[in-house]
Amino acid sequence: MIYNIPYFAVVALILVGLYAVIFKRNLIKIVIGISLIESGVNLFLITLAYRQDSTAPIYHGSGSRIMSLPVPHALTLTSIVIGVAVTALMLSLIIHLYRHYGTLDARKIAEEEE
Amino acid sequence: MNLETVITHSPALIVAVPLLGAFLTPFIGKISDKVRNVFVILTVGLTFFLVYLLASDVFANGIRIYVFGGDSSVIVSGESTFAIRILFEVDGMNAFMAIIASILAIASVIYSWAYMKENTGLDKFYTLILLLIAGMFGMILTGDLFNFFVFLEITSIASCALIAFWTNKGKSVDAGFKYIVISSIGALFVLFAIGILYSQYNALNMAVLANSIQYTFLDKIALGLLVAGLAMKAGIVPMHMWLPDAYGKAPSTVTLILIGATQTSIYGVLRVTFTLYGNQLTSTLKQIGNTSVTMNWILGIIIVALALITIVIGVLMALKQTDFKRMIAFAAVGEIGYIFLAIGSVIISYGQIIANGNMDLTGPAGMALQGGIFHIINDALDIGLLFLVAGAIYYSTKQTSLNEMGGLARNMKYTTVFFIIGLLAVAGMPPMNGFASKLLIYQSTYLVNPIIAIVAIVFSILLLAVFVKVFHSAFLGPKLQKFKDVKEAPKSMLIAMGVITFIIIVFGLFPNLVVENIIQPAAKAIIDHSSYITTVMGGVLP
Amino acid sequence: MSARNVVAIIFFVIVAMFLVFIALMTHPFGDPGSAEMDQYIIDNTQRETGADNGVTSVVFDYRGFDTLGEATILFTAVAGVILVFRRLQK
Amino acid sequence: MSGMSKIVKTISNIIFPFITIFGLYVIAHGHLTPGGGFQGGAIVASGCAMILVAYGSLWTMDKIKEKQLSILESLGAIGFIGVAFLGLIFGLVFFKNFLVNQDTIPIFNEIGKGLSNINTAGVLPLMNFAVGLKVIVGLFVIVLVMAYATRPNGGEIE
Repeated sequence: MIYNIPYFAVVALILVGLYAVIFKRNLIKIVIGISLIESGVNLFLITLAYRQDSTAPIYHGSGSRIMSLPVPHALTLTSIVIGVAVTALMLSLIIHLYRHYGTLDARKIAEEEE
Repeated sequence: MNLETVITHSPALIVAVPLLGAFLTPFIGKISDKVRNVFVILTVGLTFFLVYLLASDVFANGIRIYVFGGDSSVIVSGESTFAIRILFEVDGMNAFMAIIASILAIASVIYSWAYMKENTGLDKFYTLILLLIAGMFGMILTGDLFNFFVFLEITSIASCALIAFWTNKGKSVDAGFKYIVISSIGALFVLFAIGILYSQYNALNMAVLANSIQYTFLDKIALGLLVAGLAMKAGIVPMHMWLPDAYGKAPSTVTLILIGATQTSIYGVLRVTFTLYGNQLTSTLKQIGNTSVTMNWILGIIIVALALITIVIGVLMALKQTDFKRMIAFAAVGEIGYIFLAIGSVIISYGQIIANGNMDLTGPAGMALQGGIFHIINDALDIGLLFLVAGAIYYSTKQTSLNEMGGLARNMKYTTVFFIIGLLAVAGMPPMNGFASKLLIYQSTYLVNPIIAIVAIVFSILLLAVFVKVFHSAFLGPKLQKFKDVKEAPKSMLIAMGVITFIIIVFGLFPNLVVENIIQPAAKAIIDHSSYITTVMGGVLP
Repeated sequence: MSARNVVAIIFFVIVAMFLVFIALMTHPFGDPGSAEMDQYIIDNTQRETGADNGVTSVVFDYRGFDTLGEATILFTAVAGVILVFRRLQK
Repeated sequence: MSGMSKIVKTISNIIFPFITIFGLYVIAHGHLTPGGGFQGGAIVASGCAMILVAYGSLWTMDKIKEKQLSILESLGAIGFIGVAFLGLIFGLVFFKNFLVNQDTIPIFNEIGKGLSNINTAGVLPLMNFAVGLKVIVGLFVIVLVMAYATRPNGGEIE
């Protein structure tokens, strides 16, 4: 149980993000929510990599020790870059929406005609 | 370099060629617009040719594997077998989806030549189109779950930017934003599920995972997350709201490829349920008296219920739309419902197919599977053709509102013919391809529950009514004064529509030929998960 | 409270429940049950790829195709951002 | 966004080379130490973003156009996929690490033994450089375009 605390951090991050996405109307807050979910998932992946008393999977001088798993590190790296790309594109679209409608409220934008 | 070498490397090349084309487009664009357009069409044409080679080989000789950077698909060490490298595994289903994607891709780039001519930023537009095509092929061909996620994100990001192409219209930017929000949340669900599966089995390869899957509680949650995430991208009902906006506001040529991306998500659902979880899909959850509640039954019931709601909402919303493209988009929602209806009824009666170990496609479940898979390609072609017609009308008249149109048949003869064929095909009328697949779906769902089949038939007829109304108001009637100078669409657009129409008519005239040569291999491949696994594991199956 | 909110709250609660289940049932932190694939990579990264850094050997060699996709995603985002902010008139 | 005060500009000028060198070090030693193309690229791009903030987007856009940057980024991407294609030509499989474990081409062909021997790991350093170039330019161009487009009375780029 005590060893599962990192997973509860994951759950907390994802739930906070999901809350923002579902219940908030402000577009920027929705983007923040998605970034939070993403951080949660990244944290989950990186948590899976850890082994008790392990070092980073990099050979540096002395012989073999316990090393943490390298694949989740690689997956997290990929996932972080994907997150950057998604966030950049979403923010660009928000800039356009704000310029066009003068508001960041998702519901007001939905009510507008064209 | 002989043909055999090309076929061996074609799974990698099908993805790499559009990618290289996309990276080269900024350079080619410096020379001139015409050279760039020709370059893009040649790139997609080369991809089409490679898909043709690969598909004909796969249909003839069975599953093909391509391992990136290595020689063997798996490594056996001690008692465990695992796949370290990413590999592409192409079976009948993958080849079938690749055919759909390549047809849509080539039609789209030919259509773009004239349709997008008057816009700025075309270098980036073509770059993104090629990236979208590459992402679609990557999703289709890959045999690795995380790789699937990466290509899922490529398609999401590229299509989001393309949906928002006309940035002066606020609504199209809004549609792009909605799309990226929904699809990135869906993709994160998928990534989370991948993490769960990795944590238990220490594998990312689909075949290795399918071999070792135990069906623990975590696996069930992962299945739920995977199906939910992919269904979000496929546009099934609770999450369908992005689809009409995105389809309706994007340029028609983008919509055509978006349909392909949506179908690819549907393929993902099929692959996950039948291959990844195929071993244990019929496992019993709970025993109540004599009847046992099985996993596939619950999953199937949920999917069928959602599919029925999707059909109803799609068709009813299509009835009240006044915007041409938006109306077709709702019809597309309905059509996706038909595909999921077939998939759901296959999952319900999955036990019949795998009974006695022989892959029986003649029973109701087999028919539903064939109908569903056949409907995937028919939906792509029919809805795609209607969107191209809508795009042609928009190009000539700058109108999308149905109230403003009228009498277009006199000026746009070919377009009218294409529209008639498209509407008959979508509504599932006898001489067209839509009839062949919908008939299979009706027959099979009737055996599951007659009411489902009746609802499906009624709403299909309603769909016909919708489009007949459109046909009447937009194409027939007196020539309007404001449309007196309207010309027929340019040649490149007519060619693209003609290609799709030709395929629709061929499929409609010879449905048996298509079913025997393309659909049945795909259907067999998707339910035959054991040979999918054995091919990767090199025959070391326990 | 609108019907939409009720549905949203139900959805939220269900997801929360499943997430807590996941947190409770995943293997204990620091003790991955099976790690044959990763152990193979750790043992063979120097011999097969020549790299001391196991993560880089996974990123660029064993799962190099993922990295191509990742680089493509960044390329796509750049193209998308430039497309969105382009000048609309010729 | 116009530039900031003279103090900020001077400090940025002084720090920028150090950030760049550190980023390039991280890229070059990607196969030996923690880091690699993405991480080092992000470091260099953050240095470029600092210059952008200090001098303002107008000044930066005047010095370097996003079109040139876009071409540079394509070059990085082509370099990466080009190495993968070279694997197809020399190693008979896409993404084959064809430089390691051979003696004909003496570049990066040795096997790592720990203790930072940079001449190891085959195509990995080449891919690190290609990705590094791509990430530097890619992240910088995103920041540049967004900053330029959100300036008070601006809107579009060319």
